[in-house]
Parts: sequence; structure tokens; C-alpha cells
Amino acid sequence: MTNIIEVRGVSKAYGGVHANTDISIDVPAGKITGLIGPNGSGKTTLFNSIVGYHPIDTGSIKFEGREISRLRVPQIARLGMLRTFQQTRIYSKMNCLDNMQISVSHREESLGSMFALRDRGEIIDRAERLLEFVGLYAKRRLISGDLSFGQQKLLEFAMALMNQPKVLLLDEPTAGINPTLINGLIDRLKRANQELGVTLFVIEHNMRVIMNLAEQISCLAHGQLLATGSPDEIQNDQRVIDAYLGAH
Amino acid sequence: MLDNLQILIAAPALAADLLIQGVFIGAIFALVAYGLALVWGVMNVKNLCQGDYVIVGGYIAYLMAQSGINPILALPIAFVLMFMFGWVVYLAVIRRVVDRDMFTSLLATFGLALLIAQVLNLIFGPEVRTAEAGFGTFFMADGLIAIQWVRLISLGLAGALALGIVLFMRHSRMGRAIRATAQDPRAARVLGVNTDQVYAFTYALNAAICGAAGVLVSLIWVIQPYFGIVYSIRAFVIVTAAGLGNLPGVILAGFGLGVAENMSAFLLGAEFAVAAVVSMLLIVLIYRQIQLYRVRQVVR
Amino acid sequence: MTSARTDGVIYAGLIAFGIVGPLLFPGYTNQIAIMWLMVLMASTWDVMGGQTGYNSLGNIAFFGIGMYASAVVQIALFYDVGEYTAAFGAIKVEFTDAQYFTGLALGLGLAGVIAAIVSVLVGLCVFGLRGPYFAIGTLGVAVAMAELISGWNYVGGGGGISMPVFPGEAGASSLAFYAMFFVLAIVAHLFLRWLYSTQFGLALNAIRDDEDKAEAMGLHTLRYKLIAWAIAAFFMGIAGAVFGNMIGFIEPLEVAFPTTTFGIFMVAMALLGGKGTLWGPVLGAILFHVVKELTWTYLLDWQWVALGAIIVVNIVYFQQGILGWAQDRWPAAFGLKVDEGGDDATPAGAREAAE
Amino acid sequence: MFFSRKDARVLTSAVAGLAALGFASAASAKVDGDTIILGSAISLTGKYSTNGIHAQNGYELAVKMINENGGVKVDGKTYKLKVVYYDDESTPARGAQLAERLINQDGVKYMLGPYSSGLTKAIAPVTEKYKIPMVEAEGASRSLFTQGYRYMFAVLSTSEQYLASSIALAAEIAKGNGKDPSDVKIAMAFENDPFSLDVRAGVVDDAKKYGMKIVIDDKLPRDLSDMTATLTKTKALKPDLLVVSGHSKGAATAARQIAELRIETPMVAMTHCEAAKIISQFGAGATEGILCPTQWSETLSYKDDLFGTAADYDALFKKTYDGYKNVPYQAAQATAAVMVWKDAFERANSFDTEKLRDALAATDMSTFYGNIKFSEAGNNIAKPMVLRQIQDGELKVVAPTKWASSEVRYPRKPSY
Repeated sequence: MTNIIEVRGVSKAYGGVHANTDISIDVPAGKITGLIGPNGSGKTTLFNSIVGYHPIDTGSIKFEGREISRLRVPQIARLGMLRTFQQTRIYSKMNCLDNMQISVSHREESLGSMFALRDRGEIIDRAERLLEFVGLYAKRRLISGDLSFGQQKLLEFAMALMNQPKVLLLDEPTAGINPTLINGLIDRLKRANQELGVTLFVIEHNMRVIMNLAEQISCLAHGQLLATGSPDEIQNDQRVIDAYLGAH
Repeated sequence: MLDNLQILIAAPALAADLLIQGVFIGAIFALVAYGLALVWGVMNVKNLCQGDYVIVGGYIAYLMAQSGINPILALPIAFVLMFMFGWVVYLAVIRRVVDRDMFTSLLATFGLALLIAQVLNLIFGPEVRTAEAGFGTFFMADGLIAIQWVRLISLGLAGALALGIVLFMRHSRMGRAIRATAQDPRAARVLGVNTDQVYAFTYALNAAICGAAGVLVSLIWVIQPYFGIVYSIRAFVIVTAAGLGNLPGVILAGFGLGVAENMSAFLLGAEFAVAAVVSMLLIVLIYRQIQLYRVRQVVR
Repeated sequence: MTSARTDGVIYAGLIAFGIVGPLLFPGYTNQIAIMWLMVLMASTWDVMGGQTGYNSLGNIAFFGIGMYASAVVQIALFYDVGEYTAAFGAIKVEFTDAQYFTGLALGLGLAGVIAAIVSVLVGLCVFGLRGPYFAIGTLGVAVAMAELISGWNYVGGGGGISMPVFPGEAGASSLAFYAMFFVLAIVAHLFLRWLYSTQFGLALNAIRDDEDKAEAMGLHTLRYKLIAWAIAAFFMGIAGAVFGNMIGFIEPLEVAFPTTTFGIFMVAMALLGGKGTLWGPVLGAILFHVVKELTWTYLLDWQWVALGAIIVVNIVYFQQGILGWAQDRWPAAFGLKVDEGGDDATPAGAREAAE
Repeated sequence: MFFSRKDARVLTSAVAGLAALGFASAASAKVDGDTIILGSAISLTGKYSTNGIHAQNGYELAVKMINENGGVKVDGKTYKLKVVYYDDESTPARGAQLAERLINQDGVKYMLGPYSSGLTKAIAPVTEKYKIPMVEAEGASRSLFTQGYRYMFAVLSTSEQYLASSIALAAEIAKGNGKDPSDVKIAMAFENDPFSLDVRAGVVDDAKKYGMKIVIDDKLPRDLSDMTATLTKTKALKPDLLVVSGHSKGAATAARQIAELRIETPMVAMTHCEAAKIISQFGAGATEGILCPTQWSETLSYKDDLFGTAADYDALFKKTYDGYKNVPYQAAQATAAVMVWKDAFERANSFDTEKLRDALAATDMSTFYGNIKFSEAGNNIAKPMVLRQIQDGELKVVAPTKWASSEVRYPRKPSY
């Protein structure tokens, strides 16, 4: 088993606040990895460091063995590592199909693909199949800004899959979603992982979801890595429990 | 350019003179820019007819001078008249563009600018006008430094006006309401601030400041119906360069622009003064962009 | 919804008007030519302004650059530009037909290319700016260019350049320049129509809707913006060159870089018709131009007052533009909202027939 | 794209309707019954509108007087004159468009000029193209006459002569004081526009002739109304002559700031003194001794049969149009342009544009405005510029000597 992401000794401080201190995490290829921690424990900061939103102070981040800590967001995205946002971000004035079509991978962009006519060929087929996969096929011609919040999350997920990433970093995929839909979402995440072979790295607050989903979980608290292990190990780790209960 | 520099080195008093003249010019730019920063910051309205309010103020002074009153006295009158005018414009137009996207206010006020300039042209004709206050000049350093009384008085008045507005913003009820609205209109509304009234007041205050600046313009330079855009563009340059929400910065940048314009006119030749100033704006913007740019810097 | 026949009718109508117009109303050839120019300006502004969400106030810079580039090329081929433009210019200027047309062809082409190159250079500097800062930064670029050219004696400075005169019969030149504008407008329109139907158009829309997201998805946002701006600049450059030759006398502040007239009109026209649509700017430009000419003919002295009032009313009360309003009113006609009900609809393998 | 067919039909018919509305107007002929139609694009709005209206008044006064005094006799028949005007909004682009419109749509065959060199530069290529003769009275730019235009004739002196006479005067004075003209130092401040740059070219040329030294050569931006930087330089470099040209704005700014900064240059010359009304605005003391070139002055002794002397014209103009304290030369030369047309029609005895062009080229007449005789290039070579000086609040002709009504005062002794 190879690690597709290797985070080694990463620290990041904003002013005097140490958001991440000496964090090392491995994300094995082809698996689902979870990242948990109380609010303000530095999970999103770590995500941002990995996908290239800000420079890190020390440490190294490797993607498929390649150092990426100096690359910027679009470059990393083109390597095949994408993220979704806590606050769902879609192209809100375009319809769902257009949202999907523009989300194709830009790894190898040529004049031909830049100026390819849309609404035809393999791309539209794939877009429609993925929309069906997330259950939005019937709404494919709706302006995406008019969708409900949950539907927008699904669309964002589908857009990410459209990009055919190797790794997908999901920032709280179930936040704000109607609880009755959560099981369906978990199912789709798992299917994406198994059928499409996308490695998932998930920040999640909902313990039930993450325990159900991930094969390996890391827990952060106060910017430091507390523990890494299987869901069972994490669940029974006293430090994790203390962190969540606030006893420190 | 080099020979011009030599002149300055040979006669440093001239440099002081240029600096002082630049400050005089800058005082007026600073006033106009301050008003713009106010409406931009509080209401998010990019007021492109800023300069036309200046010109209207100038014509008020001109009219007073024509009827034999010392145009310095036009300052309070222009202030009050333009305040009312601004309020009316707010009710008629601006009220409907507050909080819309940037182009709404920019183009709506551009339309207003066209309107005002043309109506002024119909009333006063396109000749250049001035208002004479009849003060002299005093000299220092063998006449190399000349200070026109009228400019000094203008600077004083501009300063007093700016100070008054700052105090007003800090200590009066309305001033506090304006600042609260600027920070968070929704919260201000919840706390019982009548934001509509605050907006109207802010906009009217801006028009009044511009009108007062216009009086000073007609005392120092010349006015003409189409000169408004000159002041509008400079106000935008200043506010953009200083950055929104940075009111002391706006005043400083105003003075800076005046000095820079005068200095570059001297050093590069007058034909490059405007280009120099605009280029400076671009450099500031680009510098700030590089600062903000989300480049992943080298990992230390 | 979209039907080839409807399109055909509109294009046939416009092209027929374009061809018949100057023949029916020969006296108005120039005004109609300017109308095509307006269409071109609004449409190309919309590439960045409407489709990409970068509201530039400085596109007029490329118009001026094209105009001056072409003038310099046309003259420099046969004379020394500095001598030609000197206010006391004592050289006798005479262009043979062949010289004129070589110069013109080369000038027009290079005007577009140079404007596009400049747009890329400028774009590298200003594309980090967002919102109003971008608008004012680009306005600054246009003003700075105008001022720099008026300080540059080689191209005549503020004194301007008298362009070489179109040879041949009197009426021929109006028709020739008319044809250039007409063809340019049509070509630009068809080009944009194609552009918006490609992935490229979608990328521009994506940048407009959420540039950070687009970057996070790996889009080469800067590349798209630069190309889009270069396209607009290319057409504006050629348009400027044609305009300069049509007017016959160019100078920096009022003819080449009219920031506060044409520069703002192109924005107003795109907004009037509805920005971010293919036809909005076209419709807006035609309406705006006709109204401008009407007020100027019938409301002498008051034409600018009327124009100002129209802009205010348009922006304040009718902001989404004509097409934007129509889209809100009849969304289905624009293919925007088709909810096919139940969640169980599936793609029928291949795509369904026309909805 | 997104239209129904009905929408499309409505759209196309609306466009066609609007177009028809905008572009419908009857074309009138060059000669309509017993009226000869002249055409002119003139600045009725915009920044040149004051002078544009002066020119229009000048045209109208001439038309009125000619029509009242026997009209124009061509081929034994008497015709009246009429001028069709369009507003060019003071912009060259509009001007060129209008010339096309006058010629193409209104069928005008005889043109009068617009106001300002910039507009004339824009219109001349059009009239040239259609081979329509134009007599213009307000475009003085020298570069108009180096283009080889055959159909354009200008009654006024070209712009390079505006301030050149002040250079000659400075040289004369230097010689009188026992100095060499090449010792004279000149400071120049010109607005960066076609007209002022032509004036500058004339000054530079003449200064070169005398070997004078130009110590300041500033071009004032069109949108800036501050000259302190330039004037500060003059304090340091102490030139013997300061020349300024920048339309009314330049004159007003210069007059005011020269006084404010107490510039002590012994000789100051500027254009547009009258238009900017600097004497009444800033007082006789502050403007004392400023030299102002003019195309025409009512004190000159030119005369003709229609208007009488220059002074008669002055009186008639003031009587006809309210609100003029001084008659601007812009009006006088516009009147002269119409008189040139009348003369040409009668000599050509034809409405043929080619014959008229030849008649115009052969013009040699005297008017209240001065003598008119065109060079090959079309400019009037029979009339000099005169230089007036502000002396105790009055404009007195001081050069050339032939017309001088008083001695030049040197150095100027203003009381600030």
C-alpha cells in the first residue's frame, strides 16, 4: 500500500497563533481517510496547506512522492488533487450541465480542448452519468444557484468527480444536509471510492458518518496531531475523548 | 528632466515652493476624495459625479462674486445648498442604487455627471470662470517661495472642514450611526438605526463637502462645466490608492497626489504630470496585488 | 427554444439591413457605420465584462492603440513619421493607390495584433485586481496611455495626425469604411457566438461565477482571461484603425482614447441590452445609437442632457437590461429552467431529442 | 439564439422602424429656388460652443447683410444665401461625420468651416474627398495647409503667426537695448492640443531664426488648470519672454497665476486674452503689459462696401446681437468667409464647384476684416496678425508698426 499524500512535520502559524504544529499524516492511495478534531483544531488550515492556499512555515507535503508545498492551488488541482468547500461553491449562474462540463480535468489542456464545442461527445455523456449518480439528472438544466443547499453539495461533489481526481479532499461533506439524505451520501462517497478509485480525505464532524466511512482516522487538537488509527482505535483513544470533552 | 533637477538643487527654496503649492492643490483633492471615501465606504456607491458637485459649488461662488459678495462667504452657502441638492439626488436616484453591484452606481452617477455638466453648460455657457476673492500673495526666500493668501485660506478652510467632519463622525449621534452603518448595515438596522436616513445624510454630506471644495477651486483655479471629470478621476485615484476605509490615508494620499503632480510637472514637464500620477496609481495597485496575491512563497 | 430558423431570420434581417441600409439611405452611411462600431464595442466589452465578470473601463485603450498603431504603420512604410507629424511638417504627402492600400491592409492587421499584445501585457498587470479596483485600474491604463501618447512628439503628441486620404471616388471611401465596420461587426459576432458555445465560453462564465472555485478546479484562469481580453483587444484595435482612417484626423484625447464617451458608452450599451448574453450588447448598441442620433437630431442643445437621463433611468430602473428582463420574464424560452420533475428520470444512454 | 420567431419579427421590424425614424429627413438641394445653400458643422454645444456661436453669429450677420443688400448675382439672377448648421458637439469625430452628412444627405455643395483647427482638420479630408469647396474662418493650424488640400480656403492668418510677432518684437527690443537677439531667453507653456502646438511651432521656428534660447518648453495637459510648476521654473530661470497659449482656460489660468506668483518676466504674450476676458476678471493692474495677438481689431483701418470700416462692423454687430461688449475676431472672420463666397459666386458666375474653386483660388479682395488673397495652399497671405498690448486696461495695437496705435511698453510694469 502506497501513500498518495505524505504530510511531514508541517507547521503553520498566523501571527502568533499556531494553527498547525508539526503535523505528519499519511493518506493511503485508494482508501478513505478521515480527519477529525474539535472546532478550531486546525483541520481546515491543514487542508488549505495541502491544496496550496497558503505557504507553510516548515515541513513537507508530498503528493505521489512529489513535493508540492510550493505549488499553488490550480497547479495542485491539475496534478489530480481537488477539494470541496465547507461553504459549497458552485458556478451559481450556470446550469448543472454547464457546471459539470467546465469541471473536466485541465491536466493536459490543448487549444483543441479549450475551444471544443460543448454539449457533445464523451464529456456530456460523462456529465449526465455523474449527475445521475448523484441524483440530479432531472435538474440538469436548472440554474444551479436555484438548487437547494443539499443539492448544491451533491452537485459540487459530482463536479469534483467530473474532474477525475486522484484524491478528493472533502471539507465536511454532510454539514447542513438533511439527516435523511446522509446515508445516501455516505453510500455515494463509498461508491466513488470503490468504483471510480478516488482516494478520499474527509474532514467530518459527524462521528457516526466518519466512523462508518473511513478506514483510517487522524485526530487534531490545538493544532497538533493527537492520534492516528482505525475507527475503533480512535473511538477508544482516551486523548481523543478528552479533546472532544474539553478535558485537557 | 536632469536640468530641471539641477534647478531644484541650485535653488532648494524652489523645491519648498513646489511642495507648498502641491499641498495647496492636494488639500482640495483630499476634500473631494474624502467625500468619495465616505459614500463609497458607507453606502458602497462609487460616485462618478463627484467632480460635477465640485463644479456646481464653484458656480455658486462665481455667482456670489458676480453679485459683489466676497466668494469666500460662498463656502457655507455652497455647503448648505449642496447638502440639499445631494439629499434630493439621493431620493431621486441614489436610493435605488445603494447595495446594487458596482456598475449600477458607477454608471448611474456617470449619467448624472453628464446631466449636471450639460445643464451647467446650458445655464452658464462653456466659458471658463473664476471667482476673485481679492487677496494678495506673500513671499519668502527672495520671492522664490510665493504663498497666495487665498490658497493659504483655502488650506485652512479645508483643514477646518475636514476636522469638523472628523469630529462630527466621532462624536455626534449621526456620525456614530454612519460609522455603524458602514460596518454592518443589517446590524445597524436591527439596532434601530434608520439606515435610509443615514445614507441620505452621508450622500448629502458628500455633496456638501464637494460643493465647499468647489468654492475653493473657483477661488484658486478656473471652472468650466466640463471640468468635473478631472476631480472625479483624481478622487478615484486617491481613494483607490489609499484603500477604502482608510480615511486618514485618503487625506494623506490627497496631499501626496497634489505634491506628486506638481513635482512631476516640474521635473518631467507638464505634459507628463497626469500620466505620472496615473502611473503611480497603477504601481500602487499592482504592488498591492502582488502583496495580496496568493503566491505560495518559498518555504522558509 | 433555440431554433436555427429564428437565428436565420435575425441574421438575414441584420445582414439585409447592413447591405441595403447604406444603399437606401446613402446619406446615413456613416451613421450606420458608427452603429456597427457601437455593436462591436459593446459585444467585445461583454467578453470580459459580461461573460467573465471583469468590468473593464479601459477597453477603449485598445481602440486608441489600434488607431495609432495603424497610423504609424501606414505612414512609416513610406515616410518618416516624426517629419510627417511635425506641426510644421513641410514634407509634401502623397500616397499612391498601391501605397495607400498596402499601408491600410498592413495597418489594420498590425493594429489588431499590437492591441492584442498590449492587452496581454496590461492583463498580466491588472488581472489580480478585483471588482471596482479592476475597473478603476483599467480606466487608469486608458488615461495613462492617452496622456503618454499626447506627450510623445514622434506621433504628433497632442497635435494629432492627419491620416492618408482614401483614394478614388468620393462615395467609395464611405462605403469602403462602412463595409469594413459591417464585416468586422459580423465577423466578431459570429466569432463570439462560436466562442461562447465552446468550453472556453464556459470557462469564462465559471470565472465570472466563482474564480476561486475555478482555480480550485484547476482552471488556467489567467490564461483564459488573457486570451479573452486579447480577443476583445484584437477587434477593438482593428476597429480603432478603421475609425481613424474613416475620420481622417486622429489625436489622442478625443478621437483615439475617448475614455469618458465611447469608453463608458460601451459599458452602458452592454448593460442596456443585457450583459452576459450574446445578443444583449448588440440590441443595446443599436438602441443606444439610434436614440443618441435621434436626440442629437431633434433635441439640439439638450441631447447630452437626454442621454444622461436615459443612462440614469436605464441603470436605476431597468438594470438587468432588455434581454435580462426577457430572460426573467420567460425563462423557458431561453432554455434556462427545465425541471423534468421526478428524480427518476435517467439519461437515455444517448442524449434525448430536443427538449 | 434565444428568440422565438415572433420575437425575431418584432425585433427586426422595431430596428427597421427606429432606423427609418432616425434616418428620415428630406434632402435639400445645393440651390433651392432662389436660395443658395451653404453648409456648416459648428460647435453649438460642448467646449467650443462659445466661439462656435460667435462664428455662427458672424456667418448669420453676413448672410443677413448680403440678402438685404442685393443678394448674390449669378448669371443675371439674384439669389439669397442660407446656411444649414449642424452641431458637432466640439468633437472631431462628430465633425467628420457631419461633413459627410451635409454633403451626402443634404446635398450641400458649398461649405463654411467649423470652429477650431481640430474640427477643421477632421472636416477638410471629407470636403477634399468630395471635391466640395470650403471657405473656413476658424481653423488656423499651419498643418492644415501642408496637406495639399485644393478645396479649402482660409480667410485667417495661420496659427504659427499668432505669437511669432512677439518674438520679432522681443528681438527688436533686445536690439534697441544694445543686446543681441540671440541672448533672449524664452519660456514657453502651451496646451497640448492641435491649435496650441501649431502656435508653438511658429514660436520655435522664429526663435530659431534669431538664435534665441528656449529655456522652458512645457506642454500643459488639457485637463489641468494649474501652471504653478511652469511658473516656478520661470522664477528660477528668469527668461526675457514668456509665451502662453491654451485657449481661454490657459489664458485665464496664466493671467491669474502670473499675478499671484508675481512673475517678473519683462514680456509676456498669450493668446485668447479677449475670449478669457482677463482684463475684467483680474483687473487692469495685474494684466498690465500682457501682449495679445489678434486676427482682427475694430481699430484697424480696413473697410469694404458692405459693412464699411472695421469700426462700423463692430457697431453693427453689437447692435444686432445683444450682450457683446467687444466683438470677437472669431465673428469678424466668419463674416468675411461668407463675403468670400459671395464674391466667388459672382466672379465664377456659375454654381459649378470646379469653377467656384478656381474663382475662390483667384480671390483678391479687401474687406473690413482685412485683405484676402489665398496662397497655393489656401491660407490667406494678405492679412497680418496684429499684436495688442494691455495698457491701463485697454487693448492697444503695438505691432506691426504700420497699424500700431501706441508704443509698446517694455518691460511690463504690472501692479499686483
